[in-house]
Amino acid sequence: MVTPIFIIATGLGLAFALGFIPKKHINLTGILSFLGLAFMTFISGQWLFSYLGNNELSQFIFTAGARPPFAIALKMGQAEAMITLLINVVGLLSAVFLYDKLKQIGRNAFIIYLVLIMALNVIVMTRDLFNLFVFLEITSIATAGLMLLDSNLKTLSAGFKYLLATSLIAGVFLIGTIFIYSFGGSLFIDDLTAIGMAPLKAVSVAVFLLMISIILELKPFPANGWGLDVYQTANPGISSVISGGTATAMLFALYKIMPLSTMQSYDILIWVGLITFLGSNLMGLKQSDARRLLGYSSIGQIGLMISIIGMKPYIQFDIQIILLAILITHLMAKAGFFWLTGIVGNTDISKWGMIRKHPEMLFLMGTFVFALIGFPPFPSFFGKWQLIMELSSSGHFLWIGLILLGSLIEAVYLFRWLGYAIKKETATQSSIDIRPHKTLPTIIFAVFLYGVGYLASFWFPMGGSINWLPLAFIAILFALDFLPAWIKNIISIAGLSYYAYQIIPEQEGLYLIFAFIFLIGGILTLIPGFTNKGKRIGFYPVAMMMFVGMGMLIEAQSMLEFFFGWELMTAGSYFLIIRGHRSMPHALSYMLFSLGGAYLIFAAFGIAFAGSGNFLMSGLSTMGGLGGIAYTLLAIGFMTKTASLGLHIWLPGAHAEAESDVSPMVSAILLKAGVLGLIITFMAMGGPNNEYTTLPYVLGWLGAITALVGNLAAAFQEDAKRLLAYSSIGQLGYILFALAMMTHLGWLTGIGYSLSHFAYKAILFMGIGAVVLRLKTHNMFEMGGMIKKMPFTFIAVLMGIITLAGIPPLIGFAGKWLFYNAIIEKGWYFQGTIIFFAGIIAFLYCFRILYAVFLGQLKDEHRNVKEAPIWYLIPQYLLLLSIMIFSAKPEWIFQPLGSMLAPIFPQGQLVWNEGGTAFSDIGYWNGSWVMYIIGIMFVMIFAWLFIQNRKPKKVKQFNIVYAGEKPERPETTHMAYNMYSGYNKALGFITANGITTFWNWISEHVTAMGDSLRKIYSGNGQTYVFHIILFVIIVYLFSNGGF
Amino acid sequence: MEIFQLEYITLITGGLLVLTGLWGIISQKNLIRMVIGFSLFDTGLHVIMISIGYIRNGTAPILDKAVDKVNAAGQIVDPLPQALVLTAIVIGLGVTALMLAYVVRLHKEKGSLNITNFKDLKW
Amino acid sequence: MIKKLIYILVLVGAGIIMAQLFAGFSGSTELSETARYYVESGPEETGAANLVTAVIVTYRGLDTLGEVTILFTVAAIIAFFMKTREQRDKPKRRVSEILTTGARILVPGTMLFGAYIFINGHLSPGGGFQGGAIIASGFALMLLAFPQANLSHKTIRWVESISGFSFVIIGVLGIFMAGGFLDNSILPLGNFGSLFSAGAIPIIYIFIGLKVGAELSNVVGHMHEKQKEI
Amino acid sequence: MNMTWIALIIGLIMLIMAFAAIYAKKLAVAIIAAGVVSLLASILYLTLAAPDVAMTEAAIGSGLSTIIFFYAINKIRKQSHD
Repeated sequence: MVTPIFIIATGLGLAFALGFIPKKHINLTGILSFLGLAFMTFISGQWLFSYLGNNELSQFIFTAGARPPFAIALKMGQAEAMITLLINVVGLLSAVFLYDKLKQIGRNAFIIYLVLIMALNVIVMTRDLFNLFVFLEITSIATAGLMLLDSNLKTLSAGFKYLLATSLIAGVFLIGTIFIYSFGGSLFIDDLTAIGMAPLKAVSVAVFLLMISIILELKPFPANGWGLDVYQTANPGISSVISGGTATAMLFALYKIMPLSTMQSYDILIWVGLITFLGSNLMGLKQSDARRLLGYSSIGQIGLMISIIGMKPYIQFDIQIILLAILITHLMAKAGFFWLTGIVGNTDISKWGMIRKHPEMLFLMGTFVFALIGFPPFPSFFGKWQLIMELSSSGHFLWIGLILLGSLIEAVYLFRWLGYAIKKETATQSSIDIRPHKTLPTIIFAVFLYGVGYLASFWFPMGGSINWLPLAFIAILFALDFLPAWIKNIISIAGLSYYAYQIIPEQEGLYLIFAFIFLIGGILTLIPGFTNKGKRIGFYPVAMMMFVGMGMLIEAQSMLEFFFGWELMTAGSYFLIIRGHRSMPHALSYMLFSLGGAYLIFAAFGIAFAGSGNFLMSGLSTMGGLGGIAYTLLAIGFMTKTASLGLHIWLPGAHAEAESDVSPMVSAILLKAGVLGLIITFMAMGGPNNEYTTLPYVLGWLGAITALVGNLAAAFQEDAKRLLAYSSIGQLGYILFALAMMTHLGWLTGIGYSLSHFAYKAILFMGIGAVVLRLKTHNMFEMGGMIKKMPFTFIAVLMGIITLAGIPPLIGFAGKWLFYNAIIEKGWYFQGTIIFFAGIIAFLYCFRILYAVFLGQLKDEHRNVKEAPIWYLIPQYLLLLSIMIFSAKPEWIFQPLGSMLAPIFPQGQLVWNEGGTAFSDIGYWNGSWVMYIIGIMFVMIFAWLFIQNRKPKKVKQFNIVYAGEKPERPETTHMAYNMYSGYNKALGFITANGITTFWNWISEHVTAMGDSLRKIYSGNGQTYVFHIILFVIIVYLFSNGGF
Repeated sequence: MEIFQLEYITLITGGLLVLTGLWGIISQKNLIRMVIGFSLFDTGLHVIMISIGYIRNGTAPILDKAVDKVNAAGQIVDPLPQALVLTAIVIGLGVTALMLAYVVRLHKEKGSLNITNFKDLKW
Repeated sequence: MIKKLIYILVLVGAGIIMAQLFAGFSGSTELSETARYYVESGPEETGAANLVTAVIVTYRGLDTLGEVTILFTVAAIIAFFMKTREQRDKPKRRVSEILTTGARILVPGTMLFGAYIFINGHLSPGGGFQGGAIIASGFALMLLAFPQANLSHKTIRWVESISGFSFVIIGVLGIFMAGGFLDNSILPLGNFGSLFSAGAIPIIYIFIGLKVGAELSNVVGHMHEKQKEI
Repeated sequence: MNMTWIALIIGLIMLIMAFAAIYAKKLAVAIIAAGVVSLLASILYLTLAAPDVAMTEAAIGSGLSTIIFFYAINKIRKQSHD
């Protein structure tokens, strides 16, 4: 084993020795520096390896042949080995990234760089307070030097502010150190903790000064203006070292000195950390400079980690592991992100659209964004999971709330940025620097993130049970993205089929239904993808991500797996949605609502863990005293996915603007994940007669109103896909309402609706999607007469509409019949009236879409339109077939469903006789007979109409009868334009965008708050120094409750 | 406890120097004066440190004829803070020199020594 | 004005915190455990009569190494600023005869004095830093007297590198030949109180002296040369 | 007792000099005042039985540091003339 002293000896010896090499041999200098950094990395690596293998005890390394406290001692334990390894890896890779820059500046640059990395290692290893001070100073001086790699006014003034601030902070540390020595007689940290200093006021002040100065080095909000300037102006390679290396070392130093202090000081850390996390992210909202934004994000994340250190006394789980998971993610993602800003070369985030030309760079960026937010499969996901669970068990819900809120705010700006990169048009010429030494480090960290994520799952309870196979499949799909679309489509369908084959047979009960919707539905909706020519870069991996995520919801035994799947699904669907034309804002709002919802679910899981003490899904039914809150959180969380009123504003845009074959995926299938969640929630609440009666009652009303408003809004749309999207809101309102009744019939209806909505919404979106594909417009007034051009599509859509509207004989009618039975049985008459009214309105839009798209006159420019591609028709007709079968034989579906529900709701079941007639308490109904009778009636009426109208009068294209009214704009001549203006006048106020306005108001005010907060960063270095002093005093006052 | 002792006097002097230095840093607009403030702050710190290591009526921690090895422990002052201050002084010089170099360069870029003129980075 | 008042209030706050710290300090009358160890075992372990030297060079050698590194880094950074230096021809500044003559006599003397101080660092007050600083002052004096003096960066750099590198190597030798990194007993401790004693301390101090001298001269030199920059 | 009085007087002068260093009209005066503070500090160190530190402070704090300050303001003066 190489003793860790050689990290210092190598770093310094080499730095000194580089002076021997003549200037012209700069490459030799560079190579030697790399070798040195690599050797340092190797030393920490081998120590880590030895600890992992043998569980050895931490080793102290004595210098000068004397034992501490008389001589300086270093410590190399498992934690130290890990942290130094991380620092050295960042150092090494950043050196690769900076290679051309360092070379250009020359030998001195390499020297200073080596010194910096060496000093960070010592900060981690040393156990001596004064030694810590010396190396803090080295760090700040070396950093101030490396600021000058790009020498201009900005870096100069940032470097000066940095130097001034850190020197002052080091001074504070020094005062603390010398007084500690005075009181404790030693500078050796372990000694000081062991002997325990006298509980004097002065002692606590001295410890406070030590602690606060390390906190200040970590740039707490708001005393961090100097730090932000450095992040913004330093060369990205240096910023990544500061964010990844320096911050890591300082965090470790904080962790190291905390045992000196009292319990009270831990609370200081928590609050300073949380305020930094929130404040920093808030200020990021309005930021448009990429690097400064990353600076805000960095400071925020570090704040979070500070607070986690402070939470140590409240957490039973090993805090080091939680910290490590979050730290590794932050370090790699942030370093990688900073490098990426160096690669892209434009620091205005709205100009990042240029990155699109290099999908692999986009992939890296996506990886970093998702890792920073804490999505699976990255380590921070597991870290945050465990953290929230632990905090919940100890009852610290306020902290949970703040952490989740901060994460959500961070998500706002990171996803906005990602959205710009994926979608925003930019006029700026691409100036992306993809030389290998720039991209290689970035790629390495992105890959590491996935790898460490896999490893990290085993550090946490239940993490090991995650099924990684599907994720490996997604990874392979990413790797195969260069293949043509049809090959990938086959692979995807095959993979999904295999997955379905694996899980579906194992399911029973309601899970089986949803497994079927998610996976078989996934396969069906993938089929239209065969129409795509070319490569369709990035589509298949993310589509698979969504389906796999949903599969995991089904598979999940533990809440961790469920949440893992939920987040995976959210990530995948986000990427699917943002692919659409003009989808940028909708995808963002989708993501934010989803994340907000996910965090509510997360918090509820925390409560469940606190109540039940285990991670299993069954824990949801033993919530403890906070059940009411937890179930409400769960319900709201899941309703963000089902787009209930108030939480629906993301849906119309997201579904309508998505690609033709994506809309059915996100509408027919994805929404059902929310329904599954609601079902799980209601089941956990304990079946029909549970103690939480208010929640279902409120949800019932909400469902009814959602149905009304959704349907009404659908009727007023000009955009065909938007119409369907609003109709989804309405339909999901029915489902919510039905489930909320908490009766057998209600659930039968709700689940039946889920199935039928899956089928007909898939048909409708595929049908209308095919029309949109052919006509290249969404506007119904630009369509018409498609019945002639696309008859097969028309038939499918017609059937879909009939099912939707609940017109006999198709299964939709069965749904209606059940529905009214259930309502009457439950006695929710007012709500029932609303539902009934909503049902009538549904006819309006059903007619509108059918009429405007397929009937009426064919437009001139559409003469050459062809029938929908066969790949669109196949799944539609498959679904249609199933609708037909179940319409004819509803008992085939409702009977087994009923028996599935029987254990939960034993009362009020339907009774089926031999002939397939269902009896409820109120009436009876036979699906087959309805089918026959309606069939006969249809044939008769059709025949009669056919005979009557053998000679219909053809109307010329522009022969419009407008009674003297002159059309102002061309589209007003179309019958379908503003079709229900009369109704709109009467009822439009219901659909007025009050809710959108409300959310806009919130976002505006939060942003404005962040904007006014950041005004404290006046740019004046002197003010920043003043902030530092003030910060010390204020924190002191708070921690002491006065002087 | 009597306040009128050598180490108290120097300790308080050091403390006041630290505050004076801080005052200089936050109240003076001139960059050079800010650096002067910093160096006062530093000097104050060093005075504090040495005061802490002082043992009443002690002699310098050097063993010679007057102070022999055997009785040294009762006679000399604490060598450790002195060693620390030696290090700290040199570090302080390094930082001061670096700050001055920065100031010179900043002045070259903008032709001004007023810190309020260097507000290019904000928010 | 209000701003000034706030500043004063904040400083008063800082003062109160500091006063609370001071209040806990009750003038020490005896050595701490650590210091006692230095006094009792220092002479035996290191052989240095000057305990401050013993602490600096041996027990807290890592700090000293760090400190030397700081100066080294600062010198390197200040050299950064010099990147834009171009011409060296400037109109001669008139330097008085007295100054040049004085310098001719003083400079070598100062340098020697500096060297004397760091060589005797383990015996008497003073050592590498003080000696180095004195050498650098001599150097500054020389620059004052002979502004055109073409100081050889190369020489300085070599001195800097060799002494720094040797420092590290001696430290590493300590791992193999004695009790640990920077242990001075790799050489015989010698006769307590004599010039050739205290193991590697005099050697290390010489290197420190040379290094500090070179680094400070480098800083001074760079700051000086910058005058010629524009 | 003697030493204490000396220290008190030196301390007072140091503080006055420190204020002079901050408020002196001319930068050069300010720098010299700061140098004097250092020099006085080194005397304090001597009274506190710290000859090593005193030497260092004299050589570095009041010596080299002042020289560097002067170089810096010289340089700045040159810059403003151009």
